[in-house]
Amino acid sequence: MNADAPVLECRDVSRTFMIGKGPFVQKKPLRAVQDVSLSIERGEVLAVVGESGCGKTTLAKMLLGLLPPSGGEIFFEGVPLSSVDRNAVSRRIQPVFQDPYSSLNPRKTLASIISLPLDVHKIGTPEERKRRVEEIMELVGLPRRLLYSYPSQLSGGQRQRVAIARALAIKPEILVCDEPTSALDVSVQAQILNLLQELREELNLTYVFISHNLAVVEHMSSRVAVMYLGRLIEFGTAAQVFDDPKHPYTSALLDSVLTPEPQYGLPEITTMGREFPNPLNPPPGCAFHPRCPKAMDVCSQAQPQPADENGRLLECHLYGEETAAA
Amino acid sequence: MTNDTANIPYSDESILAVRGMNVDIRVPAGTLHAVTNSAFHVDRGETLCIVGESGCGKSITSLAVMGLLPGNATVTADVLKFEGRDLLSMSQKQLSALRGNRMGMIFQDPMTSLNPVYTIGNQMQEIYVRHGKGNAAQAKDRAIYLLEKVGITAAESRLGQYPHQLSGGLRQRVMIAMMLMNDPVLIIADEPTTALDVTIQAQILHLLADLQKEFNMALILITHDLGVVARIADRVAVMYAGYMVETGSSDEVFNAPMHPYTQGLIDCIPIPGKTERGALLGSIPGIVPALVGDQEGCMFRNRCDFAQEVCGTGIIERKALGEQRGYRCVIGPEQAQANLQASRAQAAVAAGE
Amino acid sequence: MAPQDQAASQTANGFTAEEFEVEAPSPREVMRRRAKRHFGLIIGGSVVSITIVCAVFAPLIAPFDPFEQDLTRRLINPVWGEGGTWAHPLGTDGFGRDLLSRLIFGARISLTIGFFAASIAAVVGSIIGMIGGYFGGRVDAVVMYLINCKLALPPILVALSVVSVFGGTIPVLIAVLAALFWDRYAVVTRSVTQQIRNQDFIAAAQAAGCSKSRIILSEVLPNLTNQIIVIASLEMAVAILVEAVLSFFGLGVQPPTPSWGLMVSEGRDFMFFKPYLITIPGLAIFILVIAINMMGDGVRDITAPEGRN
Amino acid sequence: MAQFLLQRLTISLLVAVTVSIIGFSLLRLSGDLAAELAGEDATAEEIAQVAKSYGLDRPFHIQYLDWVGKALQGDLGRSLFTNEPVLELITTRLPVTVQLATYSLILALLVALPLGVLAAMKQNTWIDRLALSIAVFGQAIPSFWFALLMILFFGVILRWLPISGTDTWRHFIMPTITLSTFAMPQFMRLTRTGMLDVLESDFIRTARAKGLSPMIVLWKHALRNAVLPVVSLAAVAFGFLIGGSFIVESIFAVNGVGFLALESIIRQDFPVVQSIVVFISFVYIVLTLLSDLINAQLDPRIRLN
Repeated sequence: MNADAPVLECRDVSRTFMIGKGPFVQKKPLRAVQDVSLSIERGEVLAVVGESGCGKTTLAKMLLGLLPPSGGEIFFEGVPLSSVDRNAVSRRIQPVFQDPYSSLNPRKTLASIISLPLDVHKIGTPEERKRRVEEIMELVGLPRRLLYSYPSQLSGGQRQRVAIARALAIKPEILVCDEPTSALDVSVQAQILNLLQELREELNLTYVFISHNLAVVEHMSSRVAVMYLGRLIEFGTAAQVFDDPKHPYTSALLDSVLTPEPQYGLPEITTMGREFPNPLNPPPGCAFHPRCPKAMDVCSQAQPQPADENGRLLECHLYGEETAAA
Repeated sequence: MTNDTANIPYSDESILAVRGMNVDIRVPAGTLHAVTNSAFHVDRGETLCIVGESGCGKSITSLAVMGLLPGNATVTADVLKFEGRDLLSMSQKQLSALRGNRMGMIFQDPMTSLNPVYTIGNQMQEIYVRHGKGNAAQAKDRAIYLLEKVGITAAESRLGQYPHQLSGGLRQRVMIAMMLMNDPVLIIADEPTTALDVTIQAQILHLLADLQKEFNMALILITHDLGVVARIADRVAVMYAGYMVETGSSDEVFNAPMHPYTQGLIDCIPIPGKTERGALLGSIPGIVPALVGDQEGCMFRNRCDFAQEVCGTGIIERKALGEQRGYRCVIGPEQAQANLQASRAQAAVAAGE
Repeated sequence: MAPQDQAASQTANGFTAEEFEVEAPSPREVMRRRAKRHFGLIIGGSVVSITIVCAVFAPLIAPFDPFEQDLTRRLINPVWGEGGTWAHPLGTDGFGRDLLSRLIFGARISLTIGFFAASIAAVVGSIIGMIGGYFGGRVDAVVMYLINCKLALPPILVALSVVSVFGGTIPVLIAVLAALFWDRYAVVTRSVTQQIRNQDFIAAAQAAGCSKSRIILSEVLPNLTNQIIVIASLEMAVAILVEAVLSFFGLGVQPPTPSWGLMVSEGRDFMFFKPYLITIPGLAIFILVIAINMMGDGVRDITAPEGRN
Repeated sequence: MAQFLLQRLTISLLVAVTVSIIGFSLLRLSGDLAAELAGEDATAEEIAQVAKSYGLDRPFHIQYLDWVGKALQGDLGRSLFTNEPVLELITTRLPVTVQLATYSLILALLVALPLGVLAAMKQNTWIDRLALSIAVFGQAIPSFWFALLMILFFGVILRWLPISGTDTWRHFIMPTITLSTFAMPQFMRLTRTGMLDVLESDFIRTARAKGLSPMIVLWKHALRNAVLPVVSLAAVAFGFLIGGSFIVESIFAVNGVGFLALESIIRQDFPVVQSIVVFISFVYIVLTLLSDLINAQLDPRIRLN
């Protein structure tokens, strides 16, 4: 393994699903993720944002090795993920899911939920595993007394702590957090976000943080990848993206964040009024053009190519060679 | 129970006035006090937001007003008046003549709130004809007019479509248009944008605000999202564990919150440009208490940084600060503001480290 | 590491012990509490337990040999009828055999056939259903096709035909009934597995490196056991009924074995003047089947997530 | 919709072929057919001759195709017992079975639908408990025993009803009641749970928030969604009723297909048995196809996707 390589890297990763049931229905391709290239450096928090249906959860599944890409390749420390043993991947990359109700098996005790990864990889003796479970429970703020409780006895926030404990049990390096707080109440969301921040510093973790909540993303992330209809349309540091959004979609997303500041009132979002397009039948050219306030003729004709704009990646006809040439 | 909400003034013009409302629900384990001593009112052209976390009783409050609670719930109130008429003394028949007619309600999940086996047109016409506003043809014209109003293109062809053929955002627009069919004076929207994407959320809220102005309605918006509340509300009521712990105008509540719960809740939310990136957020420890059984003292005391011995006994009186401004806590207003400044300063220091 | 640990957990939550108190009872505790208040479960369970005891200890309990004919003691009325005697509390049949003893031994047939048929069907049906539900796609299409074929065949007619060919021995009856009743397990386990399959805890198990068989056995199956038990009890009742039907038509258990269905059939010749010969064994089937049904409904109620009681 | 139809048709065809193969093998399971045809004291030579003349010496699949070919032309073979054409045997006895099954289905639905709806609306009251008790009762009672008890009570003790035959409508009362107790509990339970689910759904809350009268909420908005699964079951149940009618037919001496099936099984008259089994399976397959179509008609989510 190459120590200098990014800990995770996607090169032109695509994933297409064929939609349609039965032998007589013509299947349509759903391009959930298209040509996504991004890298994740050790110790950073990479956020992936976008509306529902933009492909962020599919990307997460591919990063976890649960879903093979249908095009391109994911590299883990410079080695193709497809060549790495499934078990080796699972020891180093672990997930935290959105819904703490569906992510814990209702028929199992916390002890057996948290120790599942240890059991699968046969790490340590049963006593050592139990000790590890207790240790990790304390780390995420769960009292030892709950060891033999069931998920149904816990609140949403407590369950999410269990999910985090399970992910951390085998000491992974990367956590892929897919909307880890969107099912939680605001006060509990803050508890979990703080816990994630502290664990990252303490255990030197790398996060892939997927969310639709831009306020949370801005708070948590060091770099941000914005996705729209399967494509990566803007990718840069949090400062670049949030302080000076370039892509019209990123601006629109930032405009629609509602913070508890009564002086601002409701944002005017005019062209975004169009509905999110059907992913089975995406618009031609740039998929965002029907909703884009700055759409030009070229936008409906040609797919913009990714361009480097002062160290950030942008996929928009407003930037890159075309405009540079004009 | 002594009632300290009876003296909060409201005008005779108020569309909806509620004072001292309790909702108790019989559950196997006992009685669940879902709403206790609740008081609010809303006038024409005014937006009241009821905000709180899950299980705080905000949805129960709205269902109680609509008369849509299940049979195991009991509503009592000193005042529960809609357009000056007492709702509690009305029969189910009289109530259902008001519902969908003078008051409309919009629900959280547009995917399941429309009947899947009937067309949009059928469901929109039905509410019009049922309340005797006209015949089917007139209902159709009105439906087309309203669908256009809520920003739906090709309105006439939409009437023949079924709910599953529309996206979530469109369905919520249909729902809004449907509830406007009979020119209601009050719209209650229960988490109308929670199930939608952020960009769609902003549009729907805009639409609601615009329509409210145009039709001069009263709007009660129920949500857990403080961002939504801050941007759309005229007045705010913060609920916790069945109690309205703080009320006031949007500016008052967000700029000078008094109740430790409100203060904590606002500090939980990262604000781009204000909250330092990567710093720890303010947080409220612990979880919401169970509401089954007898209650005493402040329901928030177990999670409160400023809890004292007096918080555990008796009824916590509402402190009135103005005509509509008030909060339910033993801490006085000066001390409350001082506490807020101190905890924010402390957070700033922690972030600076 | 240790001091850091402590600091972290303090700032992370700052919880006092009291806030993490688990007030909710564990699922098992909830089940136990509901079971204690569930009238149907208690009654049904008691009747089934008594029947099991009768079946197991039949030779000790039964006053007479169920096969012993005594033509001098034919058609004695039950104790409440004319000429009834405590020697034969339920009377005797056309061959002078003690009805009570035959009833007690007959419980063995009903329970054995019902239990084994339902259990074998449960194993086969659940495996088929879980495989279809978990793997989906073509595998599921095959499973659905199998279920459809099974549903299209008229069950009791096929059972009658097969039994008439192979003869009414107990192993044949069990095999035939199991082959006829696996489909309901398959339908239910398939649809529940489909739901479970999309839950995040399955994805978490995959991400932890679990193999497919481990996921099915240790993540999916525990969520199905309650449903399988409920169906099994209902199917056991159905199997007992079908066995009675087969025996009634002379195609099930062969005489002189004491099967309840066969006893009704034998009593049919005398039913107009000795109605007890059909009412008593029929009632035995009816009560046992009702009790098993009540027990099954009870298990469903006490294990239902929200609790219907 | 056309795709949906095509898909269902293909599955039905596949199932039909499989079922016919199973039905055909039933005949072969019964032992050496040639020996049986040739008579009890036939020599091996005679048996071989019979086998040859009936084509029984050919490979299994050829025999099957031959059988299918003939069946498609209406030739289902002859009864081993009476030597009558099987098709004729079935068609002359079918009407009375269909009549009985139809009456029973109607009776079961008439009792189960209102009871199920009522039980769901009055959940956990005495009506609900009564409905559930009736369902448990119907599920648990052995139908042959129930039939005998009715004969004993209404036919012999009270002498209200004739105990056998099909001459008048009064002859159908007891058979219909017996047969419908078999189907009723399923309808009742399905209506009840369907109704309970629907009554808790968001769109019912919407309908109430629109101020619609309880009757419209129930009849227009709830019932149509709740009966969708009942429609499927009704088709399936009709097939089951025809297949299960032999118990009732044999006890009440109703000379229908079920009785014929039972007689033939007992006489080991397998050409007849096999034809009836395959016939009833086909009825079932056609009915499920029909119920899918009705469901698609009632539910736009199926029709328009």
